[in-house]
Amino acid sequence: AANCVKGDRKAPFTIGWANIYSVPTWMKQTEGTITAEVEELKKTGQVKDLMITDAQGNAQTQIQHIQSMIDANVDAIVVIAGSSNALDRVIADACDKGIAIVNFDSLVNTDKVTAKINTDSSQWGATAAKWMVDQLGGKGKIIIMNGPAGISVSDDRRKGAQPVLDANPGLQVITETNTDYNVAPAQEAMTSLLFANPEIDGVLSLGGALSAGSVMAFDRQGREQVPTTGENARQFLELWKEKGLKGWATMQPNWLGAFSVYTAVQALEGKDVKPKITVPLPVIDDSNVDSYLARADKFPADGYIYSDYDKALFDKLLAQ
Amino acid sequence: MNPVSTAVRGLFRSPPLLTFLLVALVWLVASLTLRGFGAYGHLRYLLELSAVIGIVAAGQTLVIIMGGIDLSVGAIITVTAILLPLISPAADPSGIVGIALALAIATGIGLLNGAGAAYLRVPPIIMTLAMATFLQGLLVMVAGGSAVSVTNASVIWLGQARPLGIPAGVILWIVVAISVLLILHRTPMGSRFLALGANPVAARLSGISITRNTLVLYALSGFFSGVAGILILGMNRQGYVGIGDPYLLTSIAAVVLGGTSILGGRGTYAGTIPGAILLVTTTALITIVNASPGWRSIMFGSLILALLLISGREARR
Amino acid sequence: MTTRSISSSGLYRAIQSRRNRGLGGLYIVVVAFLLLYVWLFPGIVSIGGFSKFTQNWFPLALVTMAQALLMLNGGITLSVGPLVSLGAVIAATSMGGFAGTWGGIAAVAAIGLGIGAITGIIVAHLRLPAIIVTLAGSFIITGIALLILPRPGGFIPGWFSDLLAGNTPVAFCLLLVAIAGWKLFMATPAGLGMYAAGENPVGAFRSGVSVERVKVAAFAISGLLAALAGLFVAAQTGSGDPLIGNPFTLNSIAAAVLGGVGFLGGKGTMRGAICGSLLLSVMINVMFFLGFPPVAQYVAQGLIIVGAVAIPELTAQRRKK
Amino acid sequence: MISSMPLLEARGISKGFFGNPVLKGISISLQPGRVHALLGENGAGKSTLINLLSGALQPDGGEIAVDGKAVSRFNPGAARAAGVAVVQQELSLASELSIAENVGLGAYPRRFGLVDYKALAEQVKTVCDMVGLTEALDTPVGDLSLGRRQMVEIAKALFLKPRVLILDEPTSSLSAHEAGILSALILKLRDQGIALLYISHRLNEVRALCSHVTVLKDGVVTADQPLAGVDAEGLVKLMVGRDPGDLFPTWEAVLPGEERISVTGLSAGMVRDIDFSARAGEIVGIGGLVGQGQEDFLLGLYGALPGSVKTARLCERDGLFSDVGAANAAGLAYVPADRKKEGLVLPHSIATNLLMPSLGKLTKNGFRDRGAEKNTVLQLASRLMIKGDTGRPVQALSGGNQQKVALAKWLPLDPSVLLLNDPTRGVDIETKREIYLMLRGFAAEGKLVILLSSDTPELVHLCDRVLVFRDGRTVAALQRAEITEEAIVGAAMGLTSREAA
Ligand SMILES: Nc1ncnc2c1ncn2[C@@H]1O[C@H](COP(=O)(O)OP(=O)(O)OP(=O)(O)O)[C@@H](O)[C@H]1O
Ligand SMILES: Nc1ncnc2c1ncn2[C@@H]1O[C@H](COP(=O)(O)OP(=O)(O)OP(=O)(O)O)[C@@H](O)[C@H]1O
Ligand SMILES: [Mg+2]
Ligand SMILES: [Mg+2]
Repeated sequence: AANCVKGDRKAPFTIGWANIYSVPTWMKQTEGTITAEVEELKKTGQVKDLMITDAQGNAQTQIQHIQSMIDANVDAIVVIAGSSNALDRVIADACDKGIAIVNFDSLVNTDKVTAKINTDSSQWGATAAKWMVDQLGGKGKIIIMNGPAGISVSDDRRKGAQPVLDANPGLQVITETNTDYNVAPAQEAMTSLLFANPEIDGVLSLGGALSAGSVMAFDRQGREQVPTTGENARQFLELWKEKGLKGWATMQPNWLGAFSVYTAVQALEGKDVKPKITVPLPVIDDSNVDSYLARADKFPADGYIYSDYDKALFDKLLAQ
Repeated sequence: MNPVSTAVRGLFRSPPLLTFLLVALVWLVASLTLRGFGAYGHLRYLLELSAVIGIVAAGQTLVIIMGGIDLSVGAIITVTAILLPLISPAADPSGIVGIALALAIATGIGLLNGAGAAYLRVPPIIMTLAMATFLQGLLVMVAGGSAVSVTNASVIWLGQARPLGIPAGVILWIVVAISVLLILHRTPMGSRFLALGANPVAARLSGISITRNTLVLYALSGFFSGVAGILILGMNRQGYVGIGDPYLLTSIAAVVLGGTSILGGRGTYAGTIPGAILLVTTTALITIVNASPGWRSIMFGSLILALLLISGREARR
Repeated sequence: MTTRSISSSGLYRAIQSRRNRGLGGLYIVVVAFLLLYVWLFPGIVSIGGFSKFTQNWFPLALVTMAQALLMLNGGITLSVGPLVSLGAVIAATSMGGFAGTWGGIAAVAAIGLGIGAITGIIVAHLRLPAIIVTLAGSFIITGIALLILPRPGGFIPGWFSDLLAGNTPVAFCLLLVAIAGWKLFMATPAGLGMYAAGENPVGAFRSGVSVERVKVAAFAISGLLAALAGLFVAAQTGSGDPLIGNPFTLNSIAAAVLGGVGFLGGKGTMRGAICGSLLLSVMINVMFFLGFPPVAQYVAQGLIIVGAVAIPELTAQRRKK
Repeated sequence: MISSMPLLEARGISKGFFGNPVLKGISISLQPGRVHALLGENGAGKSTLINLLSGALQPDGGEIAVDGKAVSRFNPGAARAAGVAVVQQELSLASELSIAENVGLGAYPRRFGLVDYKALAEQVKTVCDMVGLTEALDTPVGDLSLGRRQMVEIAKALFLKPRVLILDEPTSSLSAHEAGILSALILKLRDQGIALLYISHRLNEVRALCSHVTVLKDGVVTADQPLAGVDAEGLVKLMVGRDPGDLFPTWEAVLPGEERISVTGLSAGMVRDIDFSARAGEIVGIGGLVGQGQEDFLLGLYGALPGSVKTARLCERDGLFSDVGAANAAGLAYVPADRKKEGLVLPHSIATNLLMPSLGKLTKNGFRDRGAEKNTVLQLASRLMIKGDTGRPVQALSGGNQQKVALAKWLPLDPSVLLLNDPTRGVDIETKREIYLMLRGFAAEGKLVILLSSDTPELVHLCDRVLVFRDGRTVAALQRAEITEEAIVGAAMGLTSREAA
């Protein structure tokens, strides 16, 4: 049977969703896929209840929430970690109690979980950097935009890019920034960099709304757009089309949430679940960006246009 | 003592002037040493960014002068930026109605803060913190917490236009600055704020109503946060949750850097203006420097401390 | 006119019981929440349940003490959060390596005391406003934490984690020790001098209290408490994280003010502040067990915080009339 | 008199603030077993001199000597070590700490490094008994009235078992009874061989207690001589440099006018069920021991303390005022006793303070009218002889001058009812005369003045009638002919009791 799952837990199950912060749009959308999935599973009688907590960005509070979920003896806990290490002990405790733990997006360190589900952050950085090398023919000056300092995800993506940069010394990194994954601070930082650097050949943006902020900075300062990497943020994809820039994007699918719930229930029902499930990163480029934009209306203006998903996809991912 | 040295001394005893001099000095040194820093476009952009902080800090200055503090400015900015596109009626092409509605909401929130502080006797820090939490909840509910791109013509104009080469946001800031300075130093209301901040008991026994002035002040703070929210919305074309967060601490920092006492009763908006510019400039400087995030953070903190050493001495006992 | 009814030997106790004045409302609210919690989750009265609950409250209680201490002395600090992070980071990097567990503890304590004292010296002797010095300090301390540990990681010996954050109420006992330490401090001339200097620095100076030294001491102790909170967080999580402490800054201020500590110095009590932190902590658990969705959590949190201050205030006023 | 070795001396000491000299080469020497008076007008520099003698300020020139030896760095610690204790004019207490903790501050008895509360209680009890403080020792000082806090301040000085005791206007907020206790205490301490320096604007006290006087004027010593043979008028002459007139004005009782205040069953704070009425043109005195509800009575009338009445008619309005603004609008003004906490905004300028109540009146198109404001400030400053630049912060003024500002600020509103809570506290004799004249002038103009005073002679010489409070009620209502110090003190102590009118 799957990791952690023990005892006679019978359907319908109670699921705890320990969110770190529910307010950002990516989180809202992710929570949408979770509640939708739970509705589906309620219909089939597999799930009884979904308990949602919101730690308001405080890892310490998240520990408290997970402890409460253990106290309430939920059957499964689905969690995005507020810190890659901080939750290790409380999650191990939950695992020891036989609760199915499915951890996605921002991962914990401990292996005492039922499953960790994520895309490969390192590969994210590497692929983006490779694309940049190809675009610039291995030569040019680039700026790297990182997420906040001290966060594993932003660090992993950056580290993933490093070997590629090392292998291509022609690509010169002028400078790097760290900002929150938000448009306004990214735009501010990029604008200052634009004034300081008359020559910029590419922007290696490592996620979120950073790319949109960068493109807007170029646009407002009347600078010619340069090749820019990014994610499936609707705003970035729209700007990409509108400004006709050379773009590349990938996706951290919001349905990782739904998939995690699905996985938890599978594990509780006695299925064998692999402890580490890597969801492949799609590539969005000029060839398929239109197909994403065609569905843009269904997503919030500051949201992420994620790909479709269904049970078949989930089963395939579980079986891989 | 000769008049010149007296004048020079007076200048060094005036925190606002001193802070202005600091800004000028930092700009001068930076533009001589850093490529691209002194470009007109760059300075203009820095002023534009400062305008947002400056406008938020307008309300914050008044509130702090009266001995309070407003921790809900960030949340009010976000609420305004997210609600405005939703409530701008399509029938009004100018967009003025939407702006008026949004400002009314922002002012209303401020008024609620004031009512909590005045009638329920909740310390302002608690009241406004709770209000910020409350508004977060509201945002999660409204529109699923996500934004809509702005189509309101006036808002876009405000964020993008440059009449006579000066960004509209900066012009707005000038208007706000003049109004606040007038309120603070040329109307009875401003003197009442100062008196209440320095000694509420004496002020009350002199016939100055704590209740009424508290209401007015927090409403004003809400209003200015709303104005800033609209300006940010125009500059970004789109609001999102968290757009106002960076302005909470920066607004307070701008006020204190400008020489206003956090304990109330002493200070002026004339100091907050260079305080805001100084903060933005420092951030921009640190952005350009190529260093690891840890070192950048250390440099930023040290720079603020160093500037404070020059401008922020408190009077000796 | 009152007559002197207190025998001289009972003076300390009499003073202490007077200091509960005005806190009755808060006590009632906190006890109500605790009872509600027990009713919702009876498991709390077991050793394990109690241990876990108090462990989650403990770091907030410590940073609230760190904050209240300064507020009582007429200051404030915006760098408690980063100090917690730095404490955790130093613990997680030193314990596994050169210093060993005890060396790590000593390092955390020394750094907390040192940074606190330096801040205090800057504030007291250069006469700069505490709020902005500690704001600048928060950036510097965060930077140092990021340099030491650029991303979450490090190592804490398992036995140490189990000792502090296992299934025993060690954390609660440590809190009792901290409170006892505070009581002791407040029974020293320096402690009372700190209180007096907070409210009336000129008067205290004229009474022979060395106001500057007291302020530096307050900052140093406050830094120590914050860093030790970081040490505990490291033990509880088994690792260090350069950002984990950030939310503590605002929460510590909120807890202290909730507990009746004023901004102007010399007003309020440590017991009130600790109660405030307990309310903030138990509120989270109670809302969970009541099954509140996130929207309601935000809204209820706002209302509870306002209510906990407003209701006692309003009833006191009604009674006065 | 055989002069023995002085315990504490100032030798040619100078001090200025921001370049303005306040003391220019002052010398004074305090001998054991002598009560030394220090006199001077408001702002003469008395408190400044005391701050130098107690180490709270450092002199710009000259030196301080202890037992004949100059001390190089004389800070509060050194002063304490030398046995110098000061009762400050500006209270140095912490209101959240108890009486015992305040009294012992800076000199706690210790045991194992901790404050020894048992010993503290005993030692504090001794000094509290000496000054007649009967409150429980655990009472927070913030709960005490101004007068009681002053007694705590005195106890605090005694706690140090001083060799030199300096008292800066210790009686300015004390009732006659408390002042009596203090006088006896001072004489006792003198007989024990302590050197005392005594500052007061109440000259009869000075004559009763002191044997030597130093007078300050314009920063220099104008007299340093034994007091024997100098009468009160002589003292005043030493201070102001010319012959004094009568302190109290003579006046003819005028027929009181229409009724301005009439309340029945007023309860507010510690005041219970008071019936009271007063007419235009009267000065009604309020007396009694300190803290018997007099202040709450004024605050209740002023709308600053929530209260209840059976019936109330205040300046042609029914009911109590709901807030101070309404009371001001109806023509009431209030001058509080604690000018620092309740009367003034200390860090703000003299001008700002003077303008505070009338800000709303001096406007043009909604903006402040600078010209009108300037005129008003000039007028007020000259009327109350507030000297110097009105742009200075009011905290830089001497205590007496601060009091003048607290009173003067109301004049532009031209109030018809003045509620005065000890308005001459700490005011020098010249200004007192000025204020007394002004008060009688107000009455003559048809204003109603309600004068709460701890200085019984004021009540005797100024008032048309006097109410005496005890325990929140009026215990005596004395008419003009019946007002004597004995009658007031007697009623206050509960010796005689007469029905209130
Ligand atoms: N924010 C506050 N904090 C503490 N005490 C307050 C506060 N506001 C008012 N008070 C107290 O409330 C009472 C009345 O206050 P105040 O005089 O300001 O109200 P008001 O003038 O009646 O207001 P309004 O004119 O709006 O009715 C006083 O006891 C005052 O000390
Ligand atoms: N901290 C200060 N800053 C500036 N000026 C001051 C300060 N303290 C006192 N002064 C000035 O020094 C002079 C002497 O003041 P001081 O308080 O010694 O007078 P005083 O004789 O005690 O008067 P009073 O009888 O009114 O108490 C005054 O003119 C006062 O304005
Ligand atoms: Mg004086
Ligand atoms: Mg009212």
